[in-house]
Amino acid sequence: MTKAAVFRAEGIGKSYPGVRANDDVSFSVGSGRIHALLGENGAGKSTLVKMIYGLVRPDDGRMLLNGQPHDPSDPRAARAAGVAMVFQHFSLFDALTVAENIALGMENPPPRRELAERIRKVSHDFGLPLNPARRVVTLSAGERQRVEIIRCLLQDPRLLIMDEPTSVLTPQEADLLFATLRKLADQGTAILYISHKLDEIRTHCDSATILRHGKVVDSCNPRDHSARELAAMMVGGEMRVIDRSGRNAGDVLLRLSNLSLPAPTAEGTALKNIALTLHAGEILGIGGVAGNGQEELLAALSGELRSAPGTVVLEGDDLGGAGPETRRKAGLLAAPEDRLGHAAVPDFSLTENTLLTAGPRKGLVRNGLIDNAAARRFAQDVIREFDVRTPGPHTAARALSGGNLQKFVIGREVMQAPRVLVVNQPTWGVDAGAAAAVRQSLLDLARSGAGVIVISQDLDELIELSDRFCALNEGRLSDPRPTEGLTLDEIGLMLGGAHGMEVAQI
Amino acid sequence: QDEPLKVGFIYVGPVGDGGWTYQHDLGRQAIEAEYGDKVETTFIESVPEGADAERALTQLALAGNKLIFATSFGFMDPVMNVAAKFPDVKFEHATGYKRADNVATYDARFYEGRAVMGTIAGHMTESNKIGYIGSFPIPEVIQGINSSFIHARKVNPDVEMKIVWAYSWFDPAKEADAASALLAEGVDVILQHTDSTAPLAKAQEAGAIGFGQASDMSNFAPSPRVSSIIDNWAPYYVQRVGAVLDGTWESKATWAGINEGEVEIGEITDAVPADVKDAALALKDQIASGEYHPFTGPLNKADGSVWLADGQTATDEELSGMNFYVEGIDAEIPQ
Amino acid sequence: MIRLVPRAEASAAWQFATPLLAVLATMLTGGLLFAVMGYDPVAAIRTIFWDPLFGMASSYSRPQLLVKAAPLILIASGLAIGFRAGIWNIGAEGQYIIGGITGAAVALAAYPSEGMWIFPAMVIAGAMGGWAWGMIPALLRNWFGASEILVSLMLVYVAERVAAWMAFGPMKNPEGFGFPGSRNLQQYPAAANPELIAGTGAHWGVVAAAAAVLVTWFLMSRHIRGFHIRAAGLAPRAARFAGVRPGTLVAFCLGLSGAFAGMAGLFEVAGPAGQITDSFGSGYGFTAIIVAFLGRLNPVGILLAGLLLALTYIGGELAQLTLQLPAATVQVFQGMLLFFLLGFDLLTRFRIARRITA
Amino acid sequence: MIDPLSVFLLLLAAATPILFAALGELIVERAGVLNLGVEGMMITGALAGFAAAHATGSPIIGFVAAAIAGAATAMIFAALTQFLLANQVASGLALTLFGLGLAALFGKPLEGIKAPPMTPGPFRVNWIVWLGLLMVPVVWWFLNRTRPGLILRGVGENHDAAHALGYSVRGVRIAAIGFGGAMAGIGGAFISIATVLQWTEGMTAGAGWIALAIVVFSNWSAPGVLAGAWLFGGVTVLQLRLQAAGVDVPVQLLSMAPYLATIFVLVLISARQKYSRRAGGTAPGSLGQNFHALR
Ligand SMILES: Nc1ncnc2c1ncn2[C@@H]1O[C@H](COP(=O)(O)OP(=O)(O)OP(=O)(O)O)[C@@H](O)[C@H]1O
Ligand SMILES: Nc1ncnc2c1ncn2[C@@H]1O[C@H](COP(=O)(O)OP(=O)(O)OP(=O)(O)O)[C@@H](O)[C@H]1O
Ligand SMILES: [Mg+2]
Ligand SMILES: [Mg+2]
Repeated sequence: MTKAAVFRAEGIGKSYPGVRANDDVSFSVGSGRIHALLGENGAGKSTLVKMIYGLVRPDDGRMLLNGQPHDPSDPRAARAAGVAMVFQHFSLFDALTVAENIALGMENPPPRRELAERIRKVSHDFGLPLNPARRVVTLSAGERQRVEIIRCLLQDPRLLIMDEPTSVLTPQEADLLFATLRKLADQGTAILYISHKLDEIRTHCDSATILRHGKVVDSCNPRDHSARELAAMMVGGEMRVIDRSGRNAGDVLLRLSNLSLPAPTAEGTALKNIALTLHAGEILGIGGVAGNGQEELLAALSGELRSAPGTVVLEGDDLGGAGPETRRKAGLLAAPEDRLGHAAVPDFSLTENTLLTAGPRKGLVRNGLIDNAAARRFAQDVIREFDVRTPGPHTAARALSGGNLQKFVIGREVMQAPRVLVVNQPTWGVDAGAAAAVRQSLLDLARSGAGVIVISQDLDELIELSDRFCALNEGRLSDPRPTEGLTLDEIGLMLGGAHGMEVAQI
Repeated sequence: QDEPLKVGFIYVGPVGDGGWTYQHDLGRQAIEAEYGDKVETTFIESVPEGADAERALTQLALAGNKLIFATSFGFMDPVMNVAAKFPDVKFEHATGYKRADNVATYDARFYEGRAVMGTIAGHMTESNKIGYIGSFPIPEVIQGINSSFIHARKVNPDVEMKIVWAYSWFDPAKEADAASALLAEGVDVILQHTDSTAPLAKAQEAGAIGFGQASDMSNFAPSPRVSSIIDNWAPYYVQRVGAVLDGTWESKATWAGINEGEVEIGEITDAVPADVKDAALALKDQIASGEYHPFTGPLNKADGSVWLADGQTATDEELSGMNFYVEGIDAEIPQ
Repeated sequence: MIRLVPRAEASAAWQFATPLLAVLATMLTGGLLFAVMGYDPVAAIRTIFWDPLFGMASSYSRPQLLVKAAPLILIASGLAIGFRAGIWNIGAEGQYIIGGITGAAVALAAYPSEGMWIFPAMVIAGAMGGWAWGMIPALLRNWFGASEILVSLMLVYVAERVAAWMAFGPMKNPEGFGFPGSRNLQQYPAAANPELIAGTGAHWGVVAAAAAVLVTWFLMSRHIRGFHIRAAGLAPRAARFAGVRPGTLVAFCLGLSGAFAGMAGLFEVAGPAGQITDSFGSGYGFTAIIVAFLGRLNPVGILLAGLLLALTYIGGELAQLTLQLPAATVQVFQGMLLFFLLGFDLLTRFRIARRITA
Repeated sequence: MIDPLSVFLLLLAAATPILFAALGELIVERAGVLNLGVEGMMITGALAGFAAAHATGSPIIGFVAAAIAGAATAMIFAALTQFLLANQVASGLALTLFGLGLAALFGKPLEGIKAPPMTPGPFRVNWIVWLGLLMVPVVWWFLNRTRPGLILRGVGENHDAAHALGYSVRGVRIAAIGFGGAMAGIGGAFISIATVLQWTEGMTAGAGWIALAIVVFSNWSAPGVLAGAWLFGGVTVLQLRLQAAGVDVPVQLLSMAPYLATIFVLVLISARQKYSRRAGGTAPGSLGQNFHALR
């Protein structure tokens, strides 16, 4: 079981103004092992791996790679030493081709033709086919992930770091990824793996180090623990149990019929003949591989994209041609997946961010005039009710951690008492504690008689929350099925035909 | 010893434009050279026409200048406005037509010099095509085109004139392009009523000739610059300052030419054959002595109608509003 | 080692301090430059910054500050709104020219009738002219995705040619002896925009500039539309999510800034400038871009920046007059002022900190 | 009646100053920086180039000096935007103002002097014109076929990602800004040394702004820049050529033609992109945004 440690951290510390992001962190990763880093949002995981990759210099401690001192001055030095990394947020260049993106991530890329050849070969060998000449903008999230991974693989890394790589992947894509990682590990590479998906870690990782507030609080073999136990280690206390009780399906609230829209952008997906009904007190889950029309469906519901009259009807109100404001007034609210830049303006304060959606329903805007005091009060209410950890409503949205901003965004919509709330990826990149809170708030909203549509790629989440389930595939929505009794395999079948899936089998 | 007489100037361009404003500034320097301590001159350069001109004029007046030269047509209304507010300050406005008790106007008969240029051009052209780069279609420029054409035709009946409007007084790149266009059309002599040396530079490349404009542009002598038409404001300025000093200044319209030295013909270089040079100088002398008027009939307008009968000369009124080409110029004045 | 640490919120104290610092630094370096060029630096600085306000002829130059600043402030107020939304109208100069032309056209068509309606109609026509010229890049962007930066800039050159065409052709003063240029509207009482109170410099354009500052301040800080504009500039998708239609916003911003610029042109042609000439555009539209940035795209800042720039213009003229400083020094000076302001601006957004070391 | 070859030879020269400046700005913008100070850098180059050519009698040295002066002016912009993180639009405008003023001041002693002669190149077309044409494939090759070019595009496309991969965003951008300044300087010097043969204040007369427009027009590609410069130069030359030929044309309208043509073609290109749904090919992703890395 014990193989030689490829990487070892000893007493690593790093301070940011006002934050001790890492404090006396020590751990090691052995050759051929997949080692998990666990921790809440802001626990210091990303900071730690950035130090290994040379993006950030540690304040204290030392690192060893293959027994040699490891103190990279920049990522190129780290790459030269055999470290490769896939970032939490994609670090890809949209307008460049796959080959160019990969070339940028390598120290000494071969000439163009040879590089393209190697990309084809390696991607084929690992079952991750890629066309080197495609521009990255045209790729789906899963394909982008492949670009990042191939970029690492081509360098034969000794240590491969993956910071939340699966948050945008389908289960099948995630499985594919783990198969790839396992292959790599078998070739002797050490892998450092960060994820908030505890089940995934339990099934695939060999060991884990748990961080809390920048300190190592525990280490374990995740296979020996339940997800609940792992979560408890992370937060240092018991996890809240999700309460699904007390909901009854009532009258039809929202009816979509014949909703068709052309793709809004060159990379977008057209919506084709979408039809569904949503009842009061019901949560409808919509699954599917990213890039199959999720964003477009949310936009068509929020009013960012307008459709023909009669396609969107809320409690008898025809909202098809209405814009976001009218829809909000009528009670149809939405929370898009991209927190920074879509659901919130990064440089605005939280107070200002309430004005983005809550103006009409909360009386923050009257006759076009902004009531700043009311907006601040509402922001404070959201912060308090949803346990948003922030100095106060004057803080800029970008200064919040992902999980806290997500709680704020969901809270802002939920506290407007919508008739129908549509959310996309409500717990993307959010730690277990915050995710539980967000899910509970959606259940509570439904219990109060509202309808909720949850669009997600996290099937566990959909099964946990929704009463009925349907799949979105290339802009088409399947017929809904009651979630009760539905198995993961059956869901996989519903999602079947999603692009890339067939070739994805190894 | 009295306080020196303060004399102010406002210029439309920078004194370093090497053309229009540069020549006015030479005139200012001539005043200082002539009167020494008795005068004190100041100038404000690059003053846009309109409101800024009015302010610059007012500030000159407030600063105690008793004689102010405004050296661009566009300063006309500002001069009239400011002059009304400062009755004891005397104003001189170049190229305009509005006067008051304390506002005089002055201009130069550039068309006299153009007649000499036209004569040289008519002789020198081998392709019988002369190019003319115009700035804006205003009477002053049209006078120049007509005058040079008439005199080129006179010595060479086969001459044609090609006209290009640059719509700028000073845009070297544009002027260069205009010159190139003319050269490509087969022109081998270029006259210009724009201020940069770019047309001369282009002429040099193509082995054509041209003339200095506003200033001597003697850098390009002996060829392509074979002569030049020079605005020399010094005599007028010196005289008008003198008039203020001895109390004889009065408002009037002055339109001076070769005779008064206001329009100078720059040295005619050896690139021009001696007989041509003599012919040109003879014409110059005839104009200077008043023996000959460059616009003497018989002359028809381009539309064929009679303008001046045989022996009749154009009046100043006709000239200052000139808006037609003479017969033989095959073009339209843009409107 | 020194490094920069971003501030959570822009520092209010530094926002006031940096412009002062910038002016001081400009004075210092400018003084140095003057000394090198052989001028008395103290006299030069005093002439540029002090004399227009408090010097001998200041009773004349102080009102002139308003005359010079008004069009800058009016145009910059409109531009700043678009800039906040990420819509780059750099063709205000063209909108200014066209506004002047359309406004003057009303007056020239009405000439010589006297009527109370003439001046208001001119204001409307000027605003509409600028609006229409601004709508060209807006529509081309909305319909075809053409860059408004390029289109609005190209339209400046087109507008300049239109002005020349008007001055030489359709609008030429029939009593002007064939010389280019329209009638002088100052001499046509029904159309003139004279000083409202003698000796103050305040004409209707100054009033409009003041109103523009108030209106834009209100719009940007109190009205939801201003909120949407700011949101669109910072995060376009979020703005769309909030209900902003990008095309409408583009049309609104370009139209509004065009209308402001057009009005500025009208007030200028009916007042200080007096007539349409081939050189009617005098660079206000471009300088206003600088004013907008110097004022941090903030209405009150723009008011101060417009006055400051007017001061350097008028002080620069004075310095030419009294010290024979070349006109180009004013340009150098304004450039330096902007450099320093931009440089010091760093302090409002970042803190200087010593590197934390173990 | 008007022979196309002659128009073409004319437009070659007419397009050269804007071609140089626009190729330089292309590199700057591909690195994600918007420098509106092209006019300021051109005029500095025009003056410095002229001064050096006059002092040494060698136009070649003049062009080298112009490149250095243009790059040096650009460094002010680089310092402001890359170190002091100042707004790029405003910094560029300030640079234009400053450059025009400074050149006018320092140019005073050089007024009225003639530049040394240049020996013409092949087809009696100036060597610099040929150099400009050569720079088009060079810039294209650099951007699309070399690793530094790839890094530069990466930096312009997504500076956060480039930083995360260990590339020096600031270093790349400063180098690009310097190159842009040098090219603008050469473009300006072409006007003073090769076209007008004299120094005069304000002699670039707006060429820098046209160059900026052409970069947008080119859709950020080197061949596009050439097309834009030729189109602009071509329409300018053609309208003058039509006038010279005495063709009865509405001159007023024709003088607007280069600008209207630029707008027209831009609209065509934009519309094709918008409606053909072809992905990519628009402005660099990080254009105009400043980058500040935290360590
Ligand atoms: N550049 C920075 N400047 C200041 N503080 C920072 C910086 N980067 C991270 N931090 C802070 O350091 C702490 C650790 O952040 P880090 O990104 O490592 O967390 P994480 O465990 O990766 O969280 P998540 O699960 O949300 O990705 C947080 O409090 C964060 O706000
Ligand atoms: N270093 C490289 N490795 C692999 N492929 C490359 C590399 N550089 C370019 N390619 C790809 O080769 C193909 C041709 O590239 P090319 O440079 O011609 O693109 P382009 O878009 O036409 O360039 P431009 O925008 O300058 O016109 C493209 O698919 C490009 O992405
Ligand atoms: Mg992280
Ligand atoms: Mg390409």
